[in-house]
Amino acid sequence: MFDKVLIANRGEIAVRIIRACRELGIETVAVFSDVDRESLHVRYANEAYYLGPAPSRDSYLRGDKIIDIALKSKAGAIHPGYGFLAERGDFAQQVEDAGIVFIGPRPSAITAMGDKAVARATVTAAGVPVVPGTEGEGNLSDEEIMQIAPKIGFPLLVKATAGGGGKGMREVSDIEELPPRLNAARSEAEAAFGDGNVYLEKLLTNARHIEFQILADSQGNVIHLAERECSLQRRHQKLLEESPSPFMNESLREEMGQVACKAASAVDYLNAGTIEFLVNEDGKYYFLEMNTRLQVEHPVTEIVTGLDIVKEQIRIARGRKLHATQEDIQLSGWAIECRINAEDPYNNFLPSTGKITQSILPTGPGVRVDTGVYPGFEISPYYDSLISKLICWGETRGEAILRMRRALEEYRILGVKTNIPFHQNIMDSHRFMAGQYDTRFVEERFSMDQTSGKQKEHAEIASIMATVVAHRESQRSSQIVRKSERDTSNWKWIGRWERINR
Amino acid sequence: MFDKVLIANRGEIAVRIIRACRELGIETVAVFSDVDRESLHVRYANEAYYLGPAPSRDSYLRGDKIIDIALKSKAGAIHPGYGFLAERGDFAQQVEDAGIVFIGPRPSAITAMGDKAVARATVTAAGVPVVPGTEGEGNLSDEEIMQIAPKIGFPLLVKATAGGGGKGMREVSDIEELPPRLNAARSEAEAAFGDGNVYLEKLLTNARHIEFQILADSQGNVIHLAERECSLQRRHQKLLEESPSPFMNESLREEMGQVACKAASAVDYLNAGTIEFLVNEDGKYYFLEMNTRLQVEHPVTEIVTGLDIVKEQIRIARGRKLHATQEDIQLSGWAIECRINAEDPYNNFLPSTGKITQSILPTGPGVRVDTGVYPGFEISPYYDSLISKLICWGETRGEAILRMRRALEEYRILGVKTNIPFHQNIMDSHRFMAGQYDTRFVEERFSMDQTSGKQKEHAEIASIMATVVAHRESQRSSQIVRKSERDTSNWKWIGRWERINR
Amino acid sequence: MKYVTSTGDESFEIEINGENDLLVNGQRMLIDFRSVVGQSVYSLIVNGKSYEALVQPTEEGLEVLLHGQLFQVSIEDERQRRLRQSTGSTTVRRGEFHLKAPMPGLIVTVHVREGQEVKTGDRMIVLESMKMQNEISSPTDGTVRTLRIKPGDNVDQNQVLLTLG
Amino acid sequence: MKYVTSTGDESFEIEINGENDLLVNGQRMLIDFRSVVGQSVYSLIVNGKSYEALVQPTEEGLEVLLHGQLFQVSIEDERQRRLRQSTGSTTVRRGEFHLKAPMPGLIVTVHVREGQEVKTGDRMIVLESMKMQNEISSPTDGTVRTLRIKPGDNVDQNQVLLTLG
Repeated sequence: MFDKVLIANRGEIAVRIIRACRELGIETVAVFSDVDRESLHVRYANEAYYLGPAPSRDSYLRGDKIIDIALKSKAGAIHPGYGFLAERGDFAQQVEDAGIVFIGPRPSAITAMGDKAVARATVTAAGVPVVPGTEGEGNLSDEEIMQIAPKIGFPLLVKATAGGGGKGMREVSDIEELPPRLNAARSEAEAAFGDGNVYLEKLLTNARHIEFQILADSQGNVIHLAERECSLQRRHQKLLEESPSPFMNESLREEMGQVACKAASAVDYLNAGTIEFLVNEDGKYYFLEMNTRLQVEHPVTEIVTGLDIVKEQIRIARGRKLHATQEDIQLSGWAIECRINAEDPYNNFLPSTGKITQSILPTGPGVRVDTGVYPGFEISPYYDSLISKLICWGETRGEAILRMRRALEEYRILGVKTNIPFHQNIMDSHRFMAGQYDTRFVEERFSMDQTSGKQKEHAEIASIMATVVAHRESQRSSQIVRKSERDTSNWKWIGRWERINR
Repeated sequence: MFDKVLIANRGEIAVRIIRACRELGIETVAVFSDVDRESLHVRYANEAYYLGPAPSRDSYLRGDKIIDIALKSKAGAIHPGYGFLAERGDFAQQVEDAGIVFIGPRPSAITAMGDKAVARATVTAAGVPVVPGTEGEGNLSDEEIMQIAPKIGFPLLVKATAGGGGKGMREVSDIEELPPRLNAARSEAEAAFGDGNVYLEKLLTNARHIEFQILADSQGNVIHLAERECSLQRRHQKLLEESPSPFMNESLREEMGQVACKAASAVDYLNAGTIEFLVNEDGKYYFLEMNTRLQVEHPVTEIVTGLDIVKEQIRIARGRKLHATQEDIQLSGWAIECRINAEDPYNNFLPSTGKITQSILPTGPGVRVDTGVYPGFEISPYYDSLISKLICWGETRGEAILRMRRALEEYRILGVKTNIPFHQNIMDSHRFMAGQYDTRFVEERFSMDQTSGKQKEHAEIASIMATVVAHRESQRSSQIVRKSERDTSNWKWIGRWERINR
Repeated sequence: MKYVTSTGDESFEIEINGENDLLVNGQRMLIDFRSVVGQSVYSLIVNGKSYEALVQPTEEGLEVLLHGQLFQVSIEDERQRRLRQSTGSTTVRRGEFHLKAPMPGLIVTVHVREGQEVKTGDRMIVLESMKMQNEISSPTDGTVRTLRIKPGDNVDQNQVLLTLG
Repeated sequence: MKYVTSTGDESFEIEINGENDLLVNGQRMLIDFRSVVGQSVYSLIVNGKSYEALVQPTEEGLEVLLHGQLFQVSIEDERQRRLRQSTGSTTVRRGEFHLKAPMPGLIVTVHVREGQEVKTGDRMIVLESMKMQNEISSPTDGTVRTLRIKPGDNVDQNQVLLTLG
């Protein structure tokens, strides 16, 4: 049985896994690229080894180097986190071949679920409903696709077979649009995954994205930890998750949970995984895909079930029996997670890079923060823009929302732009409060310019603060520069102030 | 019913109360002294008013000013927090006379429990066992005390009737010691509380300090939220608390819980309060005192019961019925709190003042931090040295300890000395891990110089790090100062480096 | 010193008479205003109300982030105002605008060509960074004067991508 | 540069040959060492092991706080060592020691008088601050030369309380 784990990842998830290992008394090995020497995962691990240059393909995707480091450092297991090598069946196989435990599913299950078309065919065979589309037909030509599309019906989605994170994905609203979108999807998929194969999927409108957390041990026990509501997305990127879902009821939960366990069993699943469904307004649900790894949003499930999913992963990988049965899983209260990204919600969610000069975390009752950054840390353009995950618990959904509101208001990150104001606006949205939202909510029915009763009062306060800042800065700079006259251009004056204050 | 609350306090507890109000949609009013304008409680509140100069007697103890501000700002209630005015029956009465709700017990209960002698007499009458001593006899002369002492037996404690926080308290091991100690206790009590009255109490050896959290509503319902173990003290100051107590069993909990409720009922108690007991090795317990306010260590109870005690306080003050019955209170897992103080555990726990230049909080699963400070905040000598409370939850006591260990290791506070290393040593102590400790443990059987297997390896690493730092600094300073020769005195050289780096 | 400060549809006359003494639209306000984290976080107490906001300079003026709302604030002092009124111009002349890369990355697509007229919000460039395709839109109406990049280029942060005139 | 570094009972010969290249008791070590929070927090990676510690100067040398253990480290370079060996002295001469107030507060008790001999750890002064009575002990053996305070005095941080010789 292993007592040292190499974490083949970076950022908040590497820190999360290191924490779980520490709390189990297991030694940890970090790996790092050129820009991550000072990252928290390197600082918190017992050992740390250099991987390569910043780009992922030269560092965190170098499975060969990572396996070498594991062997050299005598790590008995590798935890892949999410992203990077987490869903690469070939990597999992190489890890096993090197005599190292892969903390995740068997390579065969990763491969089966990794090919979207194979995954759909597999679960269909197991009797699990899937979104109508070209399931299991793989590698279709453009001609075949043009023929099949009208049978599925519009609107539909062209999706990359090897895809993920919205890449190689296009929406098509009628047959005219299909050829150019198909083309775009194929070339994006080719560029991103080296595989231009795509498939079609019916686009469900007013649908919710609901997923079930699965745990499976090596003794064949499979349980689910209920659902996560992930409909709050922008361009197929999740921004906020909650557990339970405001849409769910007990009987649907039980039914979908059983279906999720069945889907996992269909590929002889081991360790933690997630079955994603689309659910329409009538409660009809369709299998979307299986994520054969730890999810970003796992903390909301941890908080309402009381289980530590990463510790469970490690216990399972050590050959232990699940320490909870399905009957033991009881949901307590409500948890919401906001993904805090380095991006500007007022400017098309453009990513923001730079040094975090200050970070004051919200704390207190019911608040959890998972992060890999600290003041002085540089957000680089090489990896994703996730700064932290802010998770709030409440006895009720209402309490969780109110707590999230106060936590967002307390959170201060300086040096980069963040999407905290976006989440603040979501928490104030009446539709969100009522639980009335679907996967199109952010793009179609939400705006950052919502007017509230406080708007006018706040406009006055903002004006006063800006004016006093400008006044004091102009006085200070005139004292420093000893110019008899101020520049007449506002723009230049601000420019000068910026220079002075740099 | 009030919808605005004035918080007559500062620091972490003021922030804690503001958070509870926010999460209930209640407006908050902060008050602040000269040195607290930039404190978190001022920043987080909706309104903030200046009280006076830094010393407590000119600011946070100015009940008259605080009531004026409450009236002016139309706050319908005052929450006193702990310390300052929290246990002053006269203040609570003045608040009520001004037509403002006091979020706490009735003035009569505060007064009854505030006089230690009256408190002991009251609970004795209700059939609750008290530590043998001069209960209820009040205002004894030195002669009377000299006569009674041998009947109680040595060792014993001389305690100030109006006391708290270890002031006006002296241990006496035989009759010879009594006169000088009595004298010292009286003069300290006179200086601290303006009341030189003292009483005697038997000193229980190998005793644990265990307290029960009480909630009582205005409809006469009284429940307890189980116990907190508070034996880890230094000079009668609590340093670490846990819930449940490793010493407790279910039947003793039930019995002591009922006794605690009875003690509270004896003074017609309202709102949150705590009954403190001493428990000896045989499980015999004695009433020590009642704290008629929120305790510093309330979070451990919140975490294992799932109740938000501050919100409960506010609900009770609004006239609501308790929203849990005794049967609803189920303990889940284990919680430990470490008080992080600005004091030097390597130098007699001497308080440390100064600006906090950096603060990197431990986060992640099962970790809660309650604090009132942030980077840039100045720890002043005017108030207590509590920087924050670090609370960890685990499914078991073992998991909570392991989590606390990793959280303490992650915590970075720069600019002042802290007692984090003390807590790290406690977490590594075999006696603590085994739950074998009493109120004398820290003073009598614990040392900061414990040797561990890692000691030798760490000595080498520490030497390497220090040498490289010194080498680089000496190179850097020789470049800057361009001196051909280094000073021969190590001390001066470090002094120069300090000046350069200031 | 007198200022006219506007944000959105709102406009305020703000007169500053000493550190803490203001006239806002003729009404006197005593303020307690300071930077609290030593950077761009400011705390304001006025009439007992406590506010905290991020105040930062932009190329247009100042932006204030207050309770999750972003206010673009422009400020004119008396002298600037007289100048503008006497010359009769209603907007400040802007001259050329250099569109800079907000972060390092790879140019994926360029939607505009030199000489093309663009309106505020028009898509101009797709920049790949942080595993995302990021659309950069025109911040203003104008004409593309110089185009300094092409698809496939790697750009540094703040590198000028094109110039609008 | 060669150093002899000691902490507690342990002593190490450390030779620094360039930024990252050490000989520790004759054994070569390649290190990756840097300050990580821009202050006194340092991260060391050596032979793959990752350590983080607080390293701060004291009046005696340096102190290192590593995994909850505090190490008082004293460092001598070759030149200092030769000097010490040639003069035959085994301890560095200390001269006078000024005991300073670690924080502002009120002097409650003074346990010593001028001319009195004290040993390390002897109680000297009780200073009230932060609601606590704080005992200040002698950091060294010596004689009280000058006593600069009396009970009832308010003192500032770093104010000299007495001088030991």
